[in-house]
Amino acid sequence: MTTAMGAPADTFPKLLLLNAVNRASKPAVRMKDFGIWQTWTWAAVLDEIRAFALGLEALGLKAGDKVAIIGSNRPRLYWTFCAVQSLGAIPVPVYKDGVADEMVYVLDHAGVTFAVVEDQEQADKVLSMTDTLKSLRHVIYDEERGMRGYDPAAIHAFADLQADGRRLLAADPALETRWRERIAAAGGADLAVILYTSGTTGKPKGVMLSFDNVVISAQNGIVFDKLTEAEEIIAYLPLAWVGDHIFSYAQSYVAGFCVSCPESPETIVDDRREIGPTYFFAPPRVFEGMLTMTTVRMQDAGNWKRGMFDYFIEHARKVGEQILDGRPVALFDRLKYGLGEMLVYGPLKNRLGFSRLKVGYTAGEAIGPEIFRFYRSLGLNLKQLYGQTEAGVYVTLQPDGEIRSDTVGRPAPQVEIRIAENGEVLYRSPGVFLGYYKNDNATAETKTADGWVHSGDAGFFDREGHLRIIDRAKDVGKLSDGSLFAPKYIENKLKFYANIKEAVAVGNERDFCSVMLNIDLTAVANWAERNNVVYGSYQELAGHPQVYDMIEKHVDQVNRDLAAEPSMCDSQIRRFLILHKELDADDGELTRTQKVRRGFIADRYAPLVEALYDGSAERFVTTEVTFEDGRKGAISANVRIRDMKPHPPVPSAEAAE
Amino acid sequence: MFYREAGQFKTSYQADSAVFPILQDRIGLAVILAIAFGVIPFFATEFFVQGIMIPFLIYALAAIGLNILLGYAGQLSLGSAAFMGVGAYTAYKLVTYFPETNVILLILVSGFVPALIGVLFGLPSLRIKGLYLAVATLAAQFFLDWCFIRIAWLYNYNPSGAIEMPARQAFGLTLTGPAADYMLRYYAVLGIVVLMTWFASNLVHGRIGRTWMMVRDMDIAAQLMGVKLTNAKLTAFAVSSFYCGVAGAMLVTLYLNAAEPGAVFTIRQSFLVLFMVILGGLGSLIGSFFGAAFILLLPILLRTAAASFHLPIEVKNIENLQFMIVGALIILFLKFEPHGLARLWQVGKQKLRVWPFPY
Amino acid sequence: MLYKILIDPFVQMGAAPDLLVQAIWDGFVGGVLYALIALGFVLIYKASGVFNFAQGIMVVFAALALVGFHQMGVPAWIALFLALAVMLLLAISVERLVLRPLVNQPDIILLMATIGITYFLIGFGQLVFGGEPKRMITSELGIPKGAQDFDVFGGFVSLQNIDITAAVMAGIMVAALAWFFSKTRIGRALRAVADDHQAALSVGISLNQIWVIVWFAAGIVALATGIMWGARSDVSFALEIIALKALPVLILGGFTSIPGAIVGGLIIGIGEKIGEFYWGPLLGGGIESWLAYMIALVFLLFRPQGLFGDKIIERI
Amino acid sequence: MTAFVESRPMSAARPIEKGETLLSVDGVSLSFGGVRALTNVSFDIKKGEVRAIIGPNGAGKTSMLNVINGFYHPQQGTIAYKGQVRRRQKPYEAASQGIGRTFQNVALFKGMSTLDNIMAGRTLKMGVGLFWQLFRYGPALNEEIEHRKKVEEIIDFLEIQHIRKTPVGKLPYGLKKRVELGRALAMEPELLLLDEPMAGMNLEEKEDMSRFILDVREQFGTTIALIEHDIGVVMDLSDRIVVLEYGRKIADGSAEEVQNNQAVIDAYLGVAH
Repeated sequence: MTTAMGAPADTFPKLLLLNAVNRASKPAVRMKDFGIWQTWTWAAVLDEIRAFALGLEALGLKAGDKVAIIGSNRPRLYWTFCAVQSLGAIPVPVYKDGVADEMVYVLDHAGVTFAVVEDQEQADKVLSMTDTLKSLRHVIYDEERGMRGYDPAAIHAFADLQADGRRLLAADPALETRWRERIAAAGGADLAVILYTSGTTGKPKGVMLSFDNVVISAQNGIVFDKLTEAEEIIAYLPLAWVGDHIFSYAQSYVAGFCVSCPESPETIVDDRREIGPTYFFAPPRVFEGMLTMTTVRMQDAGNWKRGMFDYFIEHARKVGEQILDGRPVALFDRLKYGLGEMLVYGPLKNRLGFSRLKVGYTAGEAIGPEIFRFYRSLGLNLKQLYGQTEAGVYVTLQPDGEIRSDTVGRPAPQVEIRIAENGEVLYRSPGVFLGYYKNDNATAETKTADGWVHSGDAGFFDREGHLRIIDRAKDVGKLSDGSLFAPKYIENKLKFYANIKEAVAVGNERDFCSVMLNIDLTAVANWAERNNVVYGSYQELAGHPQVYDMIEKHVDQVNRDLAAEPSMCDSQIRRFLILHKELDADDGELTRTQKVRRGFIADRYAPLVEALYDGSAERFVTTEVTFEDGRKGAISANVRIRDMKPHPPVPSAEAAE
Repeated sequence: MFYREAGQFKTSYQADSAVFPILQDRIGLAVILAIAFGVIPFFATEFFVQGIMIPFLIYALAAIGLNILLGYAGQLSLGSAAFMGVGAYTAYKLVTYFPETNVILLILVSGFVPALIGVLFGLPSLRIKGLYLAVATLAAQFFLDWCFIRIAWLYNYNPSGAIEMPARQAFGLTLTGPAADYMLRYYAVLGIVVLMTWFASNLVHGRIGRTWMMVRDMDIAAQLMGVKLTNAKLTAFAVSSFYCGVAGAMLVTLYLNAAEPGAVFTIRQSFLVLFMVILGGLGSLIGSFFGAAFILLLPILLRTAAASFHLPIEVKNIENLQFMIVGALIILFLKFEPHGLARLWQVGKQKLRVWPFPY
Repeated sequence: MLYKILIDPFVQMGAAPDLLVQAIWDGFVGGVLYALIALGFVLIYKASGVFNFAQGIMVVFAALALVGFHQMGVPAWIALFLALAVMLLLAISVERLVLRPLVNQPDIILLMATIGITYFLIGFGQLVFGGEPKRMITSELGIPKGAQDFDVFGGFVSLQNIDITAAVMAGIMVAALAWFFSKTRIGRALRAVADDHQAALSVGISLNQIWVIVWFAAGIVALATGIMWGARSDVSFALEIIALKALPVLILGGFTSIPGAIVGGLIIGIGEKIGEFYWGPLLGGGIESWLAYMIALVFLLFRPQGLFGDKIIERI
Repeated sequence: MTAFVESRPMSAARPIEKGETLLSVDGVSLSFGGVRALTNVSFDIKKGEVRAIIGPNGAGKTSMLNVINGFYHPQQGTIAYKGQVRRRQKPYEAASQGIGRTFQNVALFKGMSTLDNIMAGRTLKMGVGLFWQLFRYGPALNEEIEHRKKVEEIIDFLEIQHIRKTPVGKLPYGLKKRVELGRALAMEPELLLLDEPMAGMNLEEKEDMSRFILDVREQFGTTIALIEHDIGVVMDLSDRIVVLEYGRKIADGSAEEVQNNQAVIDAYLGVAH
């Protein structure tokens, strides 16, 4: 990885220049627009980025300036990263569907001077914050629709800026030389990007990553999974998330593969199928969603077809993973699996868009083991990784052939890991961040002087040297009798059921464990239709006695599983309730990456938690909700609580299905 | 089930608007063509080629012709056989006058006369629609059929009133006349039908086909989009009659060798083609093939069934049964699947595409 | 040549008026039969909006049934009733199996369905009664034979008794239908159906019943037509082609008008006889097979709604 | 940063500059076999405006559009389009002069996909002949692709990408209306006639459609004449409003003027005549 001049390509602008030479006519980015996959080669991308960078410069963007990037996955927003970096300025991607308060905090904290936004909606959002954001000087938008009539002095079309850049370049060819010189002058140690973590508690923190952090991490991932420039990936995760930054931006530049951007949020599933990614990254939620969709759709299938589906899926469950891992499998089973591949697995993978998948990753939180195994049994090389923004993603990775659903793998290349005495995982690597932006206290709390980072997660290495993450270090607790209480473990078991969308377990320092559940509207509505359950609203469905009966069976099954594990036997669920509203990021109940904020929820639903432990059979509660447009309202409901009977401990380790 | 579309993405409009955008469909088509050109000639019996494949292809072309008019442009015609007849007699006259010319060329050229006459009888369609037009096309049927009997020039004053195909050549090979080799004929028919089906497919997928469908679906709106109904309908009549005409020309030159007066291009024949279109599928080219195959195979199947189950059915009653079955099927299809066998094919294909999910 | 076309035929007409009258009479009788087929058609079209292509084949089928029952040894009059029963059965089956499932479909679909019925009946009729031509049981039904000769313009014109009977029966049938439509409750309901389906329901008759009734009525007309026609020639499926002549009659008369059907039938019948007689030889004869359609075609271009039809106003 | 405060998007109701007269209807009367549909109606449509025609059921609104379209020919009166008085014009001629149209009861080509329906709107602008069409090659293919691009812009504009290849028969009503608007837009009309574009829509769909109509004018500079029953929508959208009742014009003017007109109030409250 060196430029023509022989210097290492340690920044993205340098990688761009390199790719524009070495892969000039290879596709770099695609977007489905106007009905077809519009494609830009690396040479074309260089031209676009250079024009935009020069336009930005003409508008007054200086080295060290912070540039907010707000919007969905579009080529121009990805180009903005590189254009901004080529000028020595720092891109700050922001979650686009964040509520205004959150966004204004980040933009203000980062002190952005420019904002590059997707469309009118985002532009309006930014414009509504101008009273607070004193440093903001210019807004640049990609989609021109509806943008007439805005002040042209402060608001610019992306294409217009590029046109400016091109005109300037035509007038003064030396501009390019100077631009290239500036790129050459930057180095790997420079600040590359600030990614704000959504944070389960407190205000978002700006993680400063250097070019080295990102480029070396990306390179390690590429080598680890033998990725090439021929990979196809689809970019659909938030730009502000480190995962997307590494997979859709950094690794594309380093490996030279093409990134495809979907046409619109409604068409992602179709677009993914069309592209057929070879390398795919998704949080467990996405895989859960696909499995739920599959289950729900198969319930509409005719009897024989569903029977065939279930039969072969059952067979895959038995031998699929062995075959994937190259372990010995009886010839007959192998043949049967081949038949299943023809009849079920192949078509299913095709529908999901995974026919060409070489390697897929899930990370962000633990995936339900059943879900994980389901995909792997189909022959998909799905793996887990454990990562953090502060680590430039990779902390551990699962090497091929050593895939377990309950571990996150071995330390990634160049990563050192140690377990603190309280069980917390600490790591040190070239990807480790520079520090939190304008927050030295937090930096000092997280990162030691010799470069070790506190992950905040509790875990241990098993006998094979794989890291197991139990939970957030501070979330692992104990029941009042002293036995272990790992809420996330229980929640994940519950969430395996398609009908259960979210679960929040409580029980720390209490006598027993209880859970609050969210039903999955798609799955349960479907179930309701088949069972002639009439309901008028989500709330009514959630409180329906028949729904409770159905969920009770799931909970009971989880208890049976827990009973089979000696350390978990005592934390069987004794009581549960179904929440009257969906947990929502807009209400602060979920993070932007859709993780439950357990502490917040416990406070917010304190009356319900109290009811779970005072023996009440039901409790009337009123909850404030935030609508999409920011207005607030309240909903109230009478929430019922069910008692469960714990199962006796099972001596055998074999958990029932 | 066999479809693996993941990863088949289009980066140009040309690819996106292709007639067969899915790779597996293109493979399927290639396989069918390979069988038609490469396998059937080497493994099929003379009866199969001469008695089934040749008439099947010819009638499929006629059905495509009527389908263009009825299925795409929405104009009902009960006179397809007459236009086939015009094509047949044109071909006969042409081979008489130009004995040395390539007979395949003459067959193709024969389509122009029916096209012209089709336009003539299509003129009423400018003022009348639907049911009324059906009656107008009957006028064509009876008038033209009468011409074939009464105008002696058409059958070269042959005292029997019949036309008998002389031996004619194309590329140095004898294709017509009783002595012609059936395999050569098969290739000639297959070549013409494949070529013309390809043309038809291009037409219906392009501007002209769209104009036809606009007239079919909502002629008022079509006018307000700037469609001249006159042009659209008359083009449909012309193209449709051209196709029927070429089919008719092939029928006498490459299949029957001869035509008795008033016996071939009758109203029954028109109905036969109409049924092929209805059962095969209105507005579908592949449906025209299905329809032709079905209508032609039905009597053979019935006979085989009667023979293999030793049913005491007389030959003439097999024909009667065939009438009844076709009649009943027409009604059943109109009720349950107005788009015919082609629709069943489409649904089946769609089922395979979304497999394992239900359609 | 122009002379031959434009003048000579009229000279002939003037020279032999008796032949002209004979031709008109022959055309008139043929026209009556066309009119009867068209009448059955109009009945169905008025009440159910179905363009019944099968009306012609119903004529053949009815006649075949009659002759067929007689051949099985059933006395003529009982065979007549049995044939009527067959037509009733047909009406019920058509309503059940064709009309009801296809309700609210476009006209053209219903037309194609009746072509389906046509084919079914051809197959079924031949299967049951045999395909060979049969003699109508004219005398058994008491239809007079022989002919009446009249002196006209110095020549003589021969009127077959059968033809006279046919004309009279046609007259009776039209009168009966007129009476049925205007005086009976069901008849009034049928007329209401043509205008407004809701109105018909309020009379207390279901649409399905009405369909059965009109198809049966059309079946009766078909039987009568079949007897008459069969008496003039043989009963065979060749009639099917001739029955299609009812279509140009309808174009002339309009699809919904009973008087239109009669007048249209007579015009076509007389027109094609005279055309064949005087102009046919110029063209080599046999122009009867298409002349009616050509007349209708020309007519369509100038008055698409027919002589008695309502003007079609296209609403957007 | 003061600049930002002033730079809000322009409000929908802001009147645009009055242009020259695009179409003028002068003393038009129309009857069907004695039934009067329109009686001596006169009004004009100016370039760039949104002109509404309102009135109770049977007031002759759709007949008025059909007259403008060339579908009906008035017995009396004249219609001048772009200053030219026209005589017995055919509908396709109106189309070729730049008059587009949607219908009260969606008149889409139901056997075709969304894409093909909108492509149908490009018919007038396409013309490669039969020869190249047979081969679907060369000019025919280039033409198809060139127009596909235009059509895709409209699909993008109307945000109907997800139904691009869906047969229109399967679409919900609101989307059908949107496709029909797209088909009319594909003609790149100068004058767009919309016959009840929001009939049968829910509030959200109406808002979307209103936004599209205003965007059409803003983006393409199209003059729009529309018939609509929802008075609220009409008042918000239109620059000027013609009110018809029993085929006669009873009022003409801005939303405010019309709202305060006694004859209009009577007509809408159903005062007996």
